[in-house]
Amino acid sequence: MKAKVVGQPVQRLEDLPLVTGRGRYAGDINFPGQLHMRVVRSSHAHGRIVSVDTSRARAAAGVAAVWTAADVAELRPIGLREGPDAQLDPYLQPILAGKRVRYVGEPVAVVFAEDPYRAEDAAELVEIEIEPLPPLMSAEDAPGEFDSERGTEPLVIRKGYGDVEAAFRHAHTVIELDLSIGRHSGVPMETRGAIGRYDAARDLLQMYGAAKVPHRTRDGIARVLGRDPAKLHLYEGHVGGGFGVRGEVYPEDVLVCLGALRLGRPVKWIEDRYEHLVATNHSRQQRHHARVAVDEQGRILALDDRFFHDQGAYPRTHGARVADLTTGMLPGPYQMPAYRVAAHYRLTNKTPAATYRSPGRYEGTFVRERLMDAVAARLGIDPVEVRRRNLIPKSSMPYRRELDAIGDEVVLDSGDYARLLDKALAGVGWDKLQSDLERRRAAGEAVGAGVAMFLEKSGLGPRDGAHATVDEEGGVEVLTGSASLGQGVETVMAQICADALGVDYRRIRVIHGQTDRIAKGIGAHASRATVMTGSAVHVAATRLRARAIEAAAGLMRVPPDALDIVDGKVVRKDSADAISMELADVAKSLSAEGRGAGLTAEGWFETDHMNYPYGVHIAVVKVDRETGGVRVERYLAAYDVGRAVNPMLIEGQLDGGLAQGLGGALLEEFEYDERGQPLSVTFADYLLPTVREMPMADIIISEDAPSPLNPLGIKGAGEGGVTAAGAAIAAAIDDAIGIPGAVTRLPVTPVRLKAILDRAADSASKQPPMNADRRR
Amino acid sequence: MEFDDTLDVPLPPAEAWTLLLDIERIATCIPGAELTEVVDERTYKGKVAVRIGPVALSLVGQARLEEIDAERHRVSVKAHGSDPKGRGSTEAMIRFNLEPAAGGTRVAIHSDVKLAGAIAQYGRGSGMIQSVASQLIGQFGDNLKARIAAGGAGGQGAAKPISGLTVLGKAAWESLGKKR
Amino acid sequence: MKPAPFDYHAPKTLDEALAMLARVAPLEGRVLAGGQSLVPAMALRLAQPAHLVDINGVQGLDRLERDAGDLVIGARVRHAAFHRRVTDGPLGALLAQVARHVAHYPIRTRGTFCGSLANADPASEWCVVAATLDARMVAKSARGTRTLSAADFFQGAMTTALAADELLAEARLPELAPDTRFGFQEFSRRAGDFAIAMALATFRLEKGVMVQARLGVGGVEGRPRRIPEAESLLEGKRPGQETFRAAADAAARSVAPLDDSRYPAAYRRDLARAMTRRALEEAA
Amino acid sequence: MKIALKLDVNGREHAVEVEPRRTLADTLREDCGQTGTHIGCEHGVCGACTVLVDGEPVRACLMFAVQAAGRRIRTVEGLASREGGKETLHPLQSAFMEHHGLQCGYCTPGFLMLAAGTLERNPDIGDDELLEVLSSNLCRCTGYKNIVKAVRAAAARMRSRS
Repeated sequence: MKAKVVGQPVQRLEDLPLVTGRGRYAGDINFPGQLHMRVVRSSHAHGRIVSVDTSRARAAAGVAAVWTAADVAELRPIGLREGPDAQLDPYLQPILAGKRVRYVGEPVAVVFAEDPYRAEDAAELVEIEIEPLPPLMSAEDAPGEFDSERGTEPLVIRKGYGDVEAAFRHAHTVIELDLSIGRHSGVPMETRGAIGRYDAARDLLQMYGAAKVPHRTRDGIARVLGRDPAKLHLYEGHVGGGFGVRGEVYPEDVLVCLGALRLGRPVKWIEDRYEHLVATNHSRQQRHHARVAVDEQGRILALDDRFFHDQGAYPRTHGARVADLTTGMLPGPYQMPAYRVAAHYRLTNKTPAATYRSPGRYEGTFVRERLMDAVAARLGIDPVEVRRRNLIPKSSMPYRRELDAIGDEVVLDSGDYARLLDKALAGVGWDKLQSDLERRRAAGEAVGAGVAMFLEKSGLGPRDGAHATVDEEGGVEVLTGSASLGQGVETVMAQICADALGVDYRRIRVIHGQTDRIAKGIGAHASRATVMTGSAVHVAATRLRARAIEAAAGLMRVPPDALDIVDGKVVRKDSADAISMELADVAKSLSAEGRGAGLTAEGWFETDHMNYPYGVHIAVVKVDRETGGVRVERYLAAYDVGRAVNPMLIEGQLDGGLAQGLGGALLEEFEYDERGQPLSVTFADYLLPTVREMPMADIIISEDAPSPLNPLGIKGAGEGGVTAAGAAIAAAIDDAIGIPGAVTRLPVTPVRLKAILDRAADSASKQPPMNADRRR
Repeated sequence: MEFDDTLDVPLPPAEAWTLLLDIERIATCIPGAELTEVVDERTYKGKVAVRIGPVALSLVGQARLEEIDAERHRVSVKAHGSDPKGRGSTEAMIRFNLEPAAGGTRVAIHSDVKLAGAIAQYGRGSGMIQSVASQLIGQFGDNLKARIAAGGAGGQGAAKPISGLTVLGKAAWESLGKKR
Repeated sequence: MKPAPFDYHAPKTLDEALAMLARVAPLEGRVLAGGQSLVPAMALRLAQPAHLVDINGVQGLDRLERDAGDLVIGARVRHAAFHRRVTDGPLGALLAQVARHVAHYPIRTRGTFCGSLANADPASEWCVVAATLDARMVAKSARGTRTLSAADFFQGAMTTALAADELLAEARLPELAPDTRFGFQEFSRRAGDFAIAMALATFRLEKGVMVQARLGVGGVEGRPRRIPEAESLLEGKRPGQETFRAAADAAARSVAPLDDSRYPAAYRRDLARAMTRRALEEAA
Repeated sequence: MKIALKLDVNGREHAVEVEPRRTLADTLREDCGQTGTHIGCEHGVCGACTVLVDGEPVRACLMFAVQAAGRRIRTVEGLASREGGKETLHPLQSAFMEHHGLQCGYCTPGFLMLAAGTLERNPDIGDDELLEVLSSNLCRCTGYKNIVKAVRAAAARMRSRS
């Protein structure tokens, strides 16, 4: 047998074009005669559209067309990805706003011109008169009016199990917290882009710039246009990062398609950074009122949470998925005898929100782990010990919760949570770390450490398929319905195929994101690609191997079980140097005999449950008491992925996720003024971490608990770097300033932290109010 | 955003009041302002040019005298304007309150300015906009004094954008200081 | 995010430049130097000048030399020029240290020292240097030449005494005595971000006490300035924690900070105190 | 009104006609066909459009094409050396591949040119100064760790060569 590449940190197949400037991103795609589209957006957060005057814009140089809502009246709004939803459909965003605007950045008109500069010139000439209405800027405020018939709370998600009331009645201690997670988002370095093109000869509509879920997006756009999906093809080129926000259906995707259809010329739209920050999905913002009941040992008896999910102005393609995932994943890796949650899904006059890497878990983990730290502080138990006492033991796996997440019953497939906690603590040298910090605090430094544990989910079913084919030159093509957002899908699929088939992974071409090549595909989201598509590739490649050996056995006149495939050659197991046959020749002979489709095989993988990777984050921070500044000195992320196909890529996923998690914990926030004007519309105001804000993190990739749900034991690795960053940083800051429970809101900006420190200083300087009362 | 400024007018309240309500004359004292049309005795159309560094805005719109309380020498002006180049719009409610003071009248000015569009969204802007607005008011006061001193001769600074050219920095910073 | 149209002028001599500026100034004409602040404002279409007079090709504006006790910095001298010490002695060292805080390397290779002064952003490091060291600004126009003190030059947030037809041709920084000590401290959210507060302190020691003490604060108010209330507490005193704290408190008391939702006045005041004390400690 | 000018991009002359307002970034991509230079923010913060002008890294979105006439412009397409049909990668390019210094690859050309402009000038750059330089550009995928590793490795290789 040849050394396996699955499990090896092999170099990526993707890289060469990307380091030599040969990438083909949406912005790099051009067609002769193309028009450039510019969207005219609302500058008011809430208001009635009085008039939209496009006459000056239409008269401007190089302008082909200007449309308003009236011109696209026949279009249906963009529907939810999972299909019609009686509760949310009445709230869907129109392609162009006609009567009301509900957030700054909402598309009101669209200009088509000869070049992007002229398009922007003309867009400035569109005069929109809006009668402002009072904006609703907080999901916690009493719901307001969405329209004359509807309020701004489309739904409340309620879940739970066990006798919560009894648990709280008999609790030794009850702890209640008010916690907020800020509004931030994926913000990939490449903004969105879409190029629509109509091939009248074949009545074929094409859109370039697809990402994430091209097949779903095709169906979504087809529904809006009332077009047969078979006559709409989407093409994914290189994609400059997605993180959940890119690749969903947005009004602009529909508009380039409609433009190409109506104007008979290709239409190109490239989002600019201002647009990206006000028009592409936001995420995360929630406010939780959470209570936990515990016994004297700090064991959780019940968790009761009521939270407000700030959805922004409209539901987007995910509907209520983020709020739902929050409710389904909140209990995390802990035993929780009773649980009750109510998620108030509310609309506000902000940019609409949807999924961002680790949706619902980043939020929920912050809430749950803040509660654990509070329990530890209240009962005077070590925070690590409190967690240990509540962890679900390995012996209870698989562990069923009377709960569902996005419609999938929560059954934790495998895990040894306590063991990973030990690995993480050993990884940072926890005991020595504690004594070092103690010494430094004694010397006046505000330094501290925090631990947070979390549960992730991946491999959402139900099924995915792949084709593997050996061509007559011996090249192997793996055809998938997956998508690449830069995470290394091609390399990972090639590795899996290489081992199953017996060829060098570098000879394998992986196709993804082309809706005209394969009928179905789940794309790449929710850490599904490696689990679902990877398993399908494994099945297809295994079948392909069997077919090749069977065919070769006939040709070589040896029994199949005497044969093996090594480095693309069919060889005899007993004497590898004896007669052998190139896969290319097997392929040739098959097609010569005209047998079937040549040397090819199809593989499908189905699963009825998600699987659950899990992790531990440990943060060490230093606080500047005078400025409220926070420096992350050290960070460790430990993650159990069941089986690591390419450890180098997984470490990269965790490092990258961590940067986003720390961004949301310390820097990134979409701010608004009281009128609903966004204040984070440039990269000077929306603060992404630079190398200077990032610690050189330690990563532990663990393979203790392979998933029993797929042949390779894989769990998705895309999100574990993000999930607990907010929670770990909050705990570390509390520890550094010596104020348990100080951090209740993310991000922890210098101004907010300084305010916390000042309040503490004040109350310390004042006499305790008790005495004051007695004197009266 | 809301902020307060004061300016001193070397006239007794009664006279200051009459002057203040003589919009066509007052307008010439507003830095960068130009009166383009008198709609009625309470409504006026015009434009104001404002510069913040490289950003030269011209806000076109109208101002209306909302409440005029001749007894207590109070007047409130409601104004709205927008930049023809689409960089934003503003709604403002400005209350003037005249009270006798040493050397004449002290005019307390309370401004409630609401901005929309690009000018409102520049994250670092609001602090700077407030300081420039106060510079405006400081300069308005100086123009007013100059005009009174000149016995009602044409005011300076009319239809000239506030900028490094025309702001008397010191006065502006005093008025900024008075805010706290 | 594409700039609005403008007419482009690239004069080769100073006289051509000033003549051109005189012509286009009334028509919303502006000087284009490094463009690292102007061009972003144009990309966002906040700034829409009708004419740009590009001075990058104008001879003689790249002067960077000592002249009559001053360091003369011409309008074309880039931030990056100060990475290396441009004069031996404390001034060169001070400028080299401050330069590392000015945005980022690829910005410093284009942006100019004089451009920062003319833009007068409250967060500009060079503006604090100019204000603290009492730089003199040489403004030229077709009408003639005038020299302005920093105190007169900086008038408010992004507001200077420069007329629209004037070019800041050069800035003159007085050389510092060889034994001058200095400290510069700044607080910003990320590496290279706009400073929320900065302090620059310089003094000499004579018989163990501080003399010619200067303290400048930037980012806090609309414009950078020296804080006499703090300087007077340093002059003639021995350097030490107590003195530095007193000076820092005085600085915090005497500033009238910018106030916005993101960084309230009280916070900027606290930062002014912290940066002042740290700058003094660094200098000592 | 368009202006005719000649741009020297990676040693090749490109004759273009552009409006004065056209940025160097757009001109390189749309008029010279060099799409390796990416546009990430167009206001000078992200650094995806970083190119070398006369050897110095600059933001191509903050320079107008008319200002680049007669200057030597180097983009990611010119980073590898070519002899005959053979392409030899720049040490930075190989190092980014070996150390997984890229994921989506969108910020990569900017980082490569930033680092090239810095290391070719000063391969002995101190680590703190190197981090300061690298903080000029934004990456959203890697968390920077592997970019730093790659640039350090390339620096070592370039030192040993020079």
